[in-house]
Amino acid sequence: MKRVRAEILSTRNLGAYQSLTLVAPEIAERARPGQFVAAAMPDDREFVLRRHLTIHQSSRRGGWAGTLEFVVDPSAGPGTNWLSERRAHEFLDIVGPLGKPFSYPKRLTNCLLIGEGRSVAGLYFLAQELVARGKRVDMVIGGASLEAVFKPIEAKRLSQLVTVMTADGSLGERGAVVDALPGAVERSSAEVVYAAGRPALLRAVAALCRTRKLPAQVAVEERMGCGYGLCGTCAVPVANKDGSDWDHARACVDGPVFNPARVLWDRWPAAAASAPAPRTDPGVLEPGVGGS
Amino acid sequence: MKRVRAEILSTRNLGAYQSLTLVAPEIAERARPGQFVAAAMPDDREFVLRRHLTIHQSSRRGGWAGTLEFVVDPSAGPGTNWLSERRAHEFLDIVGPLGKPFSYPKRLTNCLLIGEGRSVAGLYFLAQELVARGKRVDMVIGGASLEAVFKPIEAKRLSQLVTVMTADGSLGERGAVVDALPGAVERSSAEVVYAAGRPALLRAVAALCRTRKLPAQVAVEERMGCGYGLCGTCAVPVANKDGSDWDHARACVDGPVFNPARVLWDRWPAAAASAPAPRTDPGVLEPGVGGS
Amino acid sequence: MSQQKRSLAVDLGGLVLPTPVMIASGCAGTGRELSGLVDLRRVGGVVSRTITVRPRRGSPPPRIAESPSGIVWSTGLQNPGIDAFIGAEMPALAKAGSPLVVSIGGGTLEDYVRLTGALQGRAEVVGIEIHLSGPDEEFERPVLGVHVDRVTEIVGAVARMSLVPVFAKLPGGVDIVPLAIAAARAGATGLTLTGSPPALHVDATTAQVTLAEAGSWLAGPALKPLMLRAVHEVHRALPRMPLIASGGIRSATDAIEALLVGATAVQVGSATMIDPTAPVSIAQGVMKELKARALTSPMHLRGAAAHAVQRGAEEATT
Amino acid sequence: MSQQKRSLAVDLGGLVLPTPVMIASGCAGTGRELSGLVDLRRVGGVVSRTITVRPRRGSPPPRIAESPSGIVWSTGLQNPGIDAFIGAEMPALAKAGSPLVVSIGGGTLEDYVRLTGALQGRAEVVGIEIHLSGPDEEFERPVLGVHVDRVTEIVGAVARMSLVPVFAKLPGGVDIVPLAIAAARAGATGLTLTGSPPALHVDATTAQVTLAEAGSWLAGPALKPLMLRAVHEVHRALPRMPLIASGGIRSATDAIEALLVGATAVQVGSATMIDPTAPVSIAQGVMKELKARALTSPMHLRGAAAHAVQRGAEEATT
Ligand SMILES: Cc1cc2nc3c(=O)[nH]c(=O)nc-3n(C[C@H](O)[C@H](O)[C@H](O)COP(=O)(O)OP(=O)(O)OC[C@H]3O[C@@H](n4cnc5c(N)ncnc54)[C@H](O)[C@@H]3O)c2cc1C
Ligand SMILES: Cc1cc2nc3c(=O)[nH]c(=O)nc-3n(C[C@H](O)[C@H](O)[C@H](O)COP(=O)(O)OP(=O)(O)OC[C@H]3O[C@@H](n4cnc5c(N)ncnc54)[C@H](O)[C@@H]3O)c2cc1C
Ligand SMILES: Cc1cc2nc3c(=O)[nH]c(=O)nc-3n(C[C@H](O)[C@H](O)[C@H](O)COP(=O)(O)O)c2cc1C
Ligand SMILES: Cc1cc2nc3c(=O)[nH]c(=O)nc-3n(C[C@H](O)[C@H](O)[C@H](O)COP(=O)(O)O)c2cc1C
Ligand code: FES
Ligand code: FES
Repeated sequence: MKRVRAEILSTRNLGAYQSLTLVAPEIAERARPGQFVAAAMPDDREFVLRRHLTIHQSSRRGGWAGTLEFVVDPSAGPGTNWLSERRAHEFLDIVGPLGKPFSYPKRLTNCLLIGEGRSVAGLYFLAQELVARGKRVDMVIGGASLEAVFKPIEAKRLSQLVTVMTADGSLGERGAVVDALPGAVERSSAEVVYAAGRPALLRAVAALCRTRKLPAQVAVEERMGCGYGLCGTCAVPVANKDGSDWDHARACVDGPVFNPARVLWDRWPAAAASAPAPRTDPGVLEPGVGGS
Repeated sequence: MKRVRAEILSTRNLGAYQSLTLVAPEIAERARPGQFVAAAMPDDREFVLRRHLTIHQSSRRGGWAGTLEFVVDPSAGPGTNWLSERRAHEFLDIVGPLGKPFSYPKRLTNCLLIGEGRSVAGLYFLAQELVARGKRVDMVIGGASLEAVFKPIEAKRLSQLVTVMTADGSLGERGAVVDALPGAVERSSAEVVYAAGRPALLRAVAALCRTRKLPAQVAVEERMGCGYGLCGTCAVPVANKDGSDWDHARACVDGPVFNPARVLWDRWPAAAASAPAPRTDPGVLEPGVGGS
Repeated sequence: MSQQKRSLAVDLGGLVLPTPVMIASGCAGTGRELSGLVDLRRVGGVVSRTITVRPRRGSPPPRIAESPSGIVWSTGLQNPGIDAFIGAEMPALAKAGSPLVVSIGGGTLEDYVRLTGALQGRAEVVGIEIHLSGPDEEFERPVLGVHVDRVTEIVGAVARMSLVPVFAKLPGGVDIVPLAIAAARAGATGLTLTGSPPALHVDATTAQVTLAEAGSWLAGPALKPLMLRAVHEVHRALPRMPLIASGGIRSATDAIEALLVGATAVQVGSATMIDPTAPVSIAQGVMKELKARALTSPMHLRGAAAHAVQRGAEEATT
Repeated sequence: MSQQKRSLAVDLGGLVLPTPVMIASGCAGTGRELSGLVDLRRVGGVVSRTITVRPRRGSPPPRIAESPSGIVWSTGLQNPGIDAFIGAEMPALAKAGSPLVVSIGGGTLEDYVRLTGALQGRAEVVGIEIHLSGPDEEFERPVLGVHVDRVTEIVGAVARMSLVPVFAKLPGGVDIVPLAIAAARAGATGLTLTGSPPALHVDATTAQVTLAEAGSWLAGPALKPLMLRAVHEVHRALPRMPLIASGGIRSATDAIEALLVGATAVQVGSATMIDPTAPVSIAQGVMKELKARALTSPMHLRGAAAHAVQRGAEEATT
């Protein structure tokens, strides 16, 4: 793990997202799929924590050697919005690579990669490494609409079978990624499953893999205070090896990649809860004592 | 007083200072010398109050009609620094014109204008209006060094006699503005004195004018929470008309222009105190109980 | 529900305000200033600066400095005293068009009694807010309202005398629930939560405490999470008590957060200083939110916050 | 004076630290993490996370959210319990190269007694910090350390048993001077001022209290003016008591401000999370300041803040 002042080499708009490529050889050389970096926010802002960003690309060789790419959703909040407004030749204070990466299957061949929205970005890095190791990669990706599906062409390039799901049907099939899982597992004759995204999706993946007895790895994005193990805020409830007990693991150093069979999804409120209720639903709000 | 979203027409570097010209006809039409505007800071910053800026120029007629100019010292702090980085075609949220302006002498003719650093900016607006009314203007201006003397050429253009003082002697005479006051009053046969700057300078002007029985007006820059009379934080100790009692006036609505003869300088700590002691002087600090 | 008319009006224990967004004490000028800056008929209510029995010149300048997302202020409660206030400032404030709550402050029980008496029967005054953060001159304690005994005594006296609703503004930066319970028992109509907590601004370069130290207080966005906790805890302890949230509110979202944890109305202080139209735009934002949620009153939001996670820490393992 | 060697070392009632800049409890990891990020030999001291008798799994996620210039956190004091801590985490923390202070927390007097006992004679531990912000299981009060009786009892017991200096970390968001006096009388070597005050984070969109409500606390720059006031007041009340400032310190200027109002050392929490080298760069900044002021020790800055304006508000006019 290194802390560097990294120059932005280039930025790109990709549908609903913005990608930033940095010159950061110290990090790029070590980065592996599933890992992330932590970017400092500028002085004088009222939001102070670093923002955590999954590594989308990291190049050790070739024309892009020593560069690192990540993708932000500018609409998420002030931090990602600030990052999305950075331009080439500006500098970022970056710590990385952070966290435990995905591991590659030794014997098994057929890999199914599942992700939603911008969380897919890290899976492409993984896909590339898997392909380089002679594995077969299939993918299920998706988003709210065409714009929110991250680089579908790249998914096609890297994998054999790609299933694209959009909530509004503007690309691929209409529906959520989770709806496509059983069919995709079937079609791809998956032997190993990788996933990244919201806890609810990861939980669905975990359930599917348990039923089908498929080994799986999921990358979580639990909120982090630091990213390097200092603060204990990035809790994920995880069983110990023999399943006799459990504790909160730290997503930043014990993860972000976990074996979903060991995650206690029922003890993770964000995974247990359904998606936030639509804002127009008055049922979310019970009238208080002052209510009529 | 109006609140407007004003476009920046142009910006200019002037020695140690930065000037911004805005398109703000609603404010420019009413603005008079001595008045100021209050500029909102951007969202998401940890400094939240508006910044107060003396009007340097305001044009009702001609090619610049409807524009307003102010000058900032980028080194003062985060707010003025942010303002100094603004560029043409950006917008500022501005309230103005604020405060009571300088009044012009009816009968008397010889005006002496005294200021330091960027505080001189407001005096040039005054000088211009005085000259337009057929008055004679002399000036004493100064700063730490050549760079910090605001527009000395403009001072020459607007006035008959100009005394320039710099702490390092890099322009005009070596010394502080306050040192030049007695001589300047003599030479200019001043009948009315105007001043702007730090309380310590204004206090010296007040003392001189009391001795010489000269009418005077001083523009103060006491720290402000709002700028339009809501919060009562911009206190200046002022005697009532017959001198029988005193109270804290609000610099933003009762000032910023005051009759120095009515200001209770001894009750104004910043005016009473000498300049902050040099940082290398260990005498400032009494060893605490833990000291050796 | 859709038949019912949607309205921003809120009922604070009998005091009905046109919107739940008021201007906080000390941030509303003396009556004339706001009129040019905001349409006061669209402001829920205005709280006067804190008025004392005798005139106070307040603290010497400077009186304001900044801290991260905060304002440190020390006016020393400058005010013309109750008589001059009633003679000039109060009529001007009332005429401006927004319901007027008068903030009263003192150092002795007698002060509060005299102030309440002086305001009795003044039609312009719709409510009294009791400032309790000043020094206690009788008990010689630095802050009067930090002690249950004094809160009980003073709030009780004012509540018994007053013909209009009485709101106790409890000090910030203290263990608040016991004080809230004391004020409620003593007869307060509602509570303003909270006053500015005690703060200090230091200038490292000159090695000086910048503002009057015994009277420096924190205001501004920095306070929001502290205010939310105070409102939440007091609402849980006193679910029927009307609460007015004060501290760090500058947007409709902030106001809604306060309502969700139990406030009936909110006060906007430093945000009004920065943007005098804030109390109106915040109310508009609340209205938009009511529409989006198909609710007809801000009071339907009150205390509706669900709890994402179970209360408190997990049981320890054994 | 110029003959004397300039040194950053400070003496906290017998505990000498190489620099006045420590890492605050809960922000220093478990021993191994910091080594790769900062040279711990240049850090004044490290306070462990708060350790309890039994292991605690802490609060469910999420545990962190942001507020204006602040962090709202709720780890629920997750820790492996004192035995596992002494077995693995403590040796790793001590080996990292910075003086180790262990933070202990509990809900009963017995908890604190057992924790102090377990640490007795451990050469790696240079001091004990007493966390007092948890719920009181014996008296069934939400926060143990808000009450003078309990501060006296618990600090007294730990101080009597401990062979190393004992620092009471007093809760934030409370009237602090009475508690500070109680802790001093009970035998604390020094005080850490203050713990994170109770806070709440609410998500208006989902109408949810985001973090575990009973255990959410505020940290970060927003706290600085509150911390400065607490240090200042306690230093005035107890001028000889060594004070460690905690809350909102992220720069050398912040640290110097704390020293000027009476701190002997400072702790850096959230700023370490954001920039692990902060404790070193802050110490370097303090050294630069000592040079600029021709002082030889940070302790010469202690309590040296002059007062720009007279104390408190002006007398009222009559
Ligand atoms: C390991 C990891 C990898 C990540 N990778 C990426 C990435 O590649 N690109 C990207 O845009 N974002 C990524 N995130 C999420 C990103 O760090 C957060 O969205 C970011 O902190 C939001 O910052 P903000 O200031 O834009 O919005 P905020 O205002 O801080 O947050 C906006 C909303 O997002 C939610 N949120 C806050 N933090 C997180 C979080 N850590 N994870 C999920 N939701 C959160 C909050 O509920 C809030 O309502 C990652 C997070 C983690 C932990
Ligand atoms: C009526 C009026 C007119 C002004 N006109 C101008 C102007 O034309 N150009 C300009 O650059 N500045 C002007 N100022 C001062 C300017 O508003 C402050 O310097 C500004 O608030 C500093 O903001 P900052 O964020 O840059 O620095 P801050 O960090 O806020 O302040 C920097 C330092 O300046 C001091 N300071 C803060 N506020 C004031 C103040 N109001 N007056 C004097 N010192 C202060 C503080 O002690 C602090 O140490 C004026 C102030 C007033 C009240
Ligand atoms: C300049 C200023 C003056 C204030 N004067 C008073 C006052 O006279 N009486 C009072 O009870 N509160 C006073 N307050 C506190 C506010 O009423 C409010 O409680 C506090 O500012 C927190 O709210 P905010 O974050 O919206 O500003 C004052 C605040 C400021 C900033
Ligand atoms: C994530 C996190 C965990 C913390 N854990 C503890 C803890 O276990 N014990 C404790 O006494 N304080 C704990 N604190 C409080 C800090 O020690 C410190 O007092 C507080 O963060 C304020 O300082 P800061 O503004 O420098 O962060 C924690 C703070 C944070 C942000
Ligand atoms: S984010 Fe701080 S320990 Fe994981
Ligand atoms: S600055 Fe607010 S009243 Fe003058």
